[in-house]
Amino acid sequence: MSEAATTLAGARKGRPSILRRWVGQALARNLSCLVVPGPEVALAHGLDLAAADMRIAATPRDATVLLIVGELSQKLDEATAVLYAQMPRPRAILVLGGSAPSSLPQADVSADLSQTELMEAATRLQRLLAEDAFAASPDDFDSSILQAKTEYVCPMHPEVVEDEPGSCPKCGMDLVAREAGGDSDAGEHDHDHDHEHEHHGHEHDHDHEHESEEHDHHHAHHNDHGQSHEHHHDHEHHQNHKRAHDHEQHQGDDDHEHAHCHEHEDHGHQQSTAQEQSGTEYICPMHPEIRQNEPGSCPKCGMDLEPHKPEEDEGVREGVPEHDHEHHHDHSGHDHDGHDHSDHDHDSSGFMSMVEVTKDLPRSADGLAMDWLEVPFGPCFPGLPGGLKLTLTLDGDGVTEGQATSLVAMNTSSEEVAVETFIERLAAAMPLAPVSYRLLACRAIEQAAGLEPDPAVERGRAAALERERIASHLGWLAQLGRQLSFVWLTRRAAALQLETQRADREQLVALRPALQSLIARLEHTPLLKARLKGIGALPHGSQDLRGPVARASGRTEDARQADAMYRELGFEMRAESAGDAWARLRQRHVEIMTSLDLVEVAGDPELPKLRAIDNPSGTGEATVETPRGRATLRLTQERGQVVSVELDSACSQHIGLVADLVEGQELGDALVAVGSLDLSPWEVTS
Amino acid sequence: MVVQAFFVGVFGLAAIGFGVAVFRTASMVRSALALLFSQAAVGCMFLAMQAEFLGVLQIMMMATEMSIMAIFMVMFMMDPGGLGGMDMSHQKRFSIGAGAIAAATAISVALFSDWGPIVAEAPDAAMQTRELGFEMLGRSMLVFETAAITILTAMIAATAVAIPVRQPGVDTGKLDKGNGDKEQEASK
Amino acid sequence: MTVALVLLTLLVGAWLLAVIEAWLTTGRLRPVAPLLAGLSHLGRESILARKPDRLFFETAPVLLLVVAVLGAAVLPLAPDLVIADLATGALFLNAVLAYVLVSLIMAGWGPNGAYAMVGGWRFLGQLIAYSMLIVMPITATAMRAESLLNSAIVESQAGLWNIVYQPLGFVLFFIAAIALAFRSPFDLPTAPGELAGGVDAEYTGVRLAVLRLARLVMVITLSAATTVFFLGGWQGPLLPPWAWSLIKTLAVAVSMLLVGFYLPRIREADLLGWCWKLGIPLALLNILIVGLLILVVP
Amino acid sequence: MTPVLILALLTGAILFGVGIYGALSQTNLVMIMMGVELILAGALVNLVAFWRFLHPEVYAGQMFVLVVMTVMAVEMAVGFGVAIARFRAKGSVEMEEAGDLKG
Repeated sequence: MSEAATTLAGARKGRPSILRRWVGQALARNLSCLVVPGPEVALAHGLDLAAADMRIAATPRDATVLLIVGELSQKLDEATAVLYAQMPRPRAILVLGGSAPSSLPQADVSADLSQTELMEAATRLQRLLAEDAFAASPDDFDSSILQAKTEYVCPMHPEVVEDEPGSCPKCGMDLVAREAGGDSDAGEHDHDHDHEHEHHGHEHDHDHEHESEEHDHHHAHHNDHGQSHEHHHDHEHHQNHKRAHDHEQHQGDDDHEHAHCHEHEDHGHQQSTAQEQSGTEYICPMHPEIRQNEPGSCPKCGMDLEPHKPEEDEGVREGVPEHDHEHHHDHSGHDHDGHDHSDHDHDSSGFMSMVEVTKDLPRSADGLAMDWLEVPFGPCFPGLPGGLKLTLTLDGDGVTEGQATSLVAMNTSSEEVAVETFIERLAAAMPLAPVSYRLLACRAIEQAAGLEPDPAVERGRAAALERERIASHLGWLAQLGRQLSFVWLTRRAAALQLETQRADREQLVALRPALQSLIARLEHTPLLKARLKGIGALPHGSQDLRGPVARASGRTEDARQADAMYRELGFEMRAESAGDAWARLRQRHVEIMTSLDLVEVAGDPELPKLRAIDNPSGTGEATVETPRGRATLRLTQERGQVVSVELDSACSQHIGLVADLVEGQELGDALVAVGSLDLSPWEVTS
Repeated sequence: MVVQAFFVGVFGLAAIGFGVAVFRTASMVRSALALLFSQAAVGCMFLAMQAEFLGVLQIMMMATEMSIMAIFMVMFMMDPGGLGGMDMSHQKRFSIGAGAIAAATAISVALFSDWGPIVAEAPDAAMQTRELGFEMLGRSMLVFETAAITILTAMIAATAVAIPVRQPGVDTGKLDKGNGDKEQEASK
Repeated sequence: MTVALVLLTLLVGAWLLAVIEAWLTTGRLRPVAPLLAGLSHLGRESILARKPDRLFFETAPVLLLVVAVLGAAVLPLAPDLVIADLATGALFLNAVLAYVLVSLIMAGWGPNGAYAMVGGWRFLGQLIAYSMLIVMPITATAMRAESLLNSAIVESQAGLWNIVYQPLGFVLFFIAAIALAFRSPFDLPTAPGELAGGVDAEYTGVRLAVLRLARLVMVITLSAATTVFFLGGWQGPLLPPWAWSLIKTLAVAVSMLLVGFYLPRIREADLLGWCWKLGIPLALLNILIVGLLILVVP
Repeated sequence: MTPVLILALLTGAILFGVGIYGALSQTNLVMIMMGVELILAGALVNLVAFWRFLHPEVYAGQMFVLVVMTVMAVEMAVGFGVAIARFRAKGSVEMEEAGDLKG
């Protein structure tokens, strides 16, 4: 059902000419794809992009084709629109097995999810690019998601924010337009993509954004780390804390600030009120550290001290607020107010104290206060599973804190569906482990119906599950290769994964030497051990670890141990003990071989199918050791309809570990640590 | 001679231009790189004055040195991007005066001194490199060794000063090694 | 004429390298692939990042290309096939290569993006790791030749190539050269899996094409340098000198690619630690051994 | 009297003046170091010019240049060492705030 549009929505403006025709042909023969949600999903669907002559691009900037695999969740759909906007024209959209995302233009080519369809679609796409890469008047892509809200602020009074142009009620100045970058709605979209700069035609003058960001984070974070103040600062600066908090409060009025500020605003407020009671004080205009309760002259320069009411002190002296309201994100695109404000500040003090700007900053691992930068990684980041969005606060190359969220989390609050549909839906919702969840659903439904397990069926199912485990671990290896630019590993593991997915027992047994040599080679690859050893060790006493992650830290956590069928097959659990990324790699190696042994004993894999049920009502619970760990499904069905579902999966537990794993690590190590968990954002339940 | 005068003049102007740009731009990275290009232009002046070894050495050393300068600028400035448009200077009038007087004095010395006879021909580059080597490891051995020891001491001292008292830092060590790095190059 | 020949060599080398690189990653040997890739870059929009430092953003790729070409200018491909055989040629190469860092800092700061900026500054740390391992082995080869002339260094290897005379130096230089060209496993500033392209991340269209070309030419220049300093340059039996230079250069370039193909990216902390704790002592040892050999063996 | 020598000396003098201005007018320690680097660059230009045009046969002149380059490197190392230590202790490398250095 491969179908192609007649013109290319993402054509580049330009009258067709011979030269442009050549370029189009070059583009067609050099398809670089940005895969959404990610290359690992395409692989799990059995798609071999290399065979279709497509290259996987690391960034949207380098991609010609936006390749969408399967249905996208609402959030991922919006993130994809931003990615699409970042791709340089000419660009094309190829949708495989799903409806075209609503926020994008219509797909240029769409096809089913299969290798043959992919090949055919690629050919169509090539023809389309070769002929229509340039158009005299291409469509604009201007999705509502990309629309930054424009708002109007007073250059002097940051708290004055209006939706319409006009003049400031306080000072009467004309309001200046700016993008509502930090606005909660727009801000969220902006964070959803992995580049800060979507391109929709804004070219502003200059280079100053880094700086802004830094100041933002100074303020966004200093309360989190408030306890460190005493360590690093003399008490003579004590009163100054209050000022910074004042800014924060002040900033709170302004709706352009960071979520972090909101969280900690109250805290800051309390501290400041405690200190505000001191009343009027006298400070030296040149030496901000000189403060007295009574008038006099400065002991350092002899100037007369000026009266100074803390309530009125909006931190003007420090010259800080202008930075605060002016940037926040890369998106608040204007610097005018910043300049205006700083002029204003210079008039009053002439000097901006670095001590005051830096004193409340949290310190890096080496004790220096550094620029903090909140950077989104994902949801389509080359080194992370697609659909997983990691927000890291970077301090140079180090991560100070981070958190992971899934944009493709499964929603279990379902309406009533027929049992058959439910099984299909659950399997489709978990593209990285469809067989495991199909099996889980079948078992739960059968149990609800009161069916006893049938050893013959269970054998085939166990073989299918183990085959999927091998494929899934190989997919993880390919992902590791992508993360570490280990091209050989990516190619080899991906090729083996594709072979494993559809293999029967004979073929799997035939793959044994190939798998063994892959594993032996990996364990002796120079640099790999150094790269993984000691990385991603979990804090002691981490609760609820499952699957390979648990077993790699020496826990005997495996649902297969309790399974009579596995006992019959001679299953024996083996575990590593170090609990770091290297142990996880070795654990997965061990499991690949164990699973291969199990398939060899169990026979041909059979896709789990629901057995005939005579009693279609009741409550059932089943547990399956999925490739990523134990998953438990509890469901209630009435007359062949599933009415309520409760899913407890490994990834829902593991995603919570990310914050601990990344904190204080170098960026590369943090990403390796997150990768070593083998998170599948699809299996996170919301 | 005319060609030489032309190149010395052009690179001299470039050195001065970039040198002034250092203090006129608000962006710290631009400032550090302007200094780099100023120093590189000085290196090119050396080349124009047929001091090939020194010129190449200057060009090489300054690249690393000023890049490290750039990262320190970004680290230690409140406003590395220059967004705030803040003025990071003081006693401006006095400084301009001092600079002008210093330059004027030096210029008048340059113009009104009798520099004696000018040597038209310089030894060729290969000869120079060779002779400099003999100078360095012969007559000026002591100077050379003293410079090396000074650098080593400075490296150790700077690192010792920079290392935090409580927990040894990762970044700090890295950056100080950077300085050491250049110094070893210099000592060669 | 010489200039044209050297440029042609660089371009042909870059093209061959791109073909082999594409072969390794996709498994297809397609000689036209790099040309198609180049053409398609030219046809695509060249997007300017938002609020860039435009001067740096535009200059960086060009500077990288200029650096790579200037480096090649002092390397003799045959006895008389060299653009400028400077009396301080070996030092000049070092000087030019130091500007790779400048280019990357510009490329990192220019586009005003977090990934690019982290990538650019990362390379500063990387330089601090590798730079001594570029300088010190070259010093040892110059010691043997008793000259900084690159052609003299080649001629000094007439009896015995430096790869045999000072194998330690060769290994260190080879590794440092990969790090200098920031190719896998030292691709920290670009790191697709960690920084989504890092300094590359914001470049598109023509600018990206220049950047990619510069990176390929850089590999060729460094391979040619390895050839000159350690593999006896143009020397070899039967074939004409330029052919030997070309063969050796390409062989070194391909082995640089292969190293990256079979290795995962190194950790920056490990790189710094190993270079300073292991590499530099070894490089000093190499200089010592070479010094002793020169004194002992006439 | 050769114009090239004078040209070089003039350049050196102006670089020196710009450096003095920078070192005196800047408030940030790192910027002050930049000024000092420019002063030293001016000195270097003079040294090379003297060597080249007055005594090209005396290599101690070149040696002198090397020593000044060493001084530049030492200045950088010590300067950054002090900057880090100061930033760690006080949170600032602004000279306006280095009041504790006053007598």
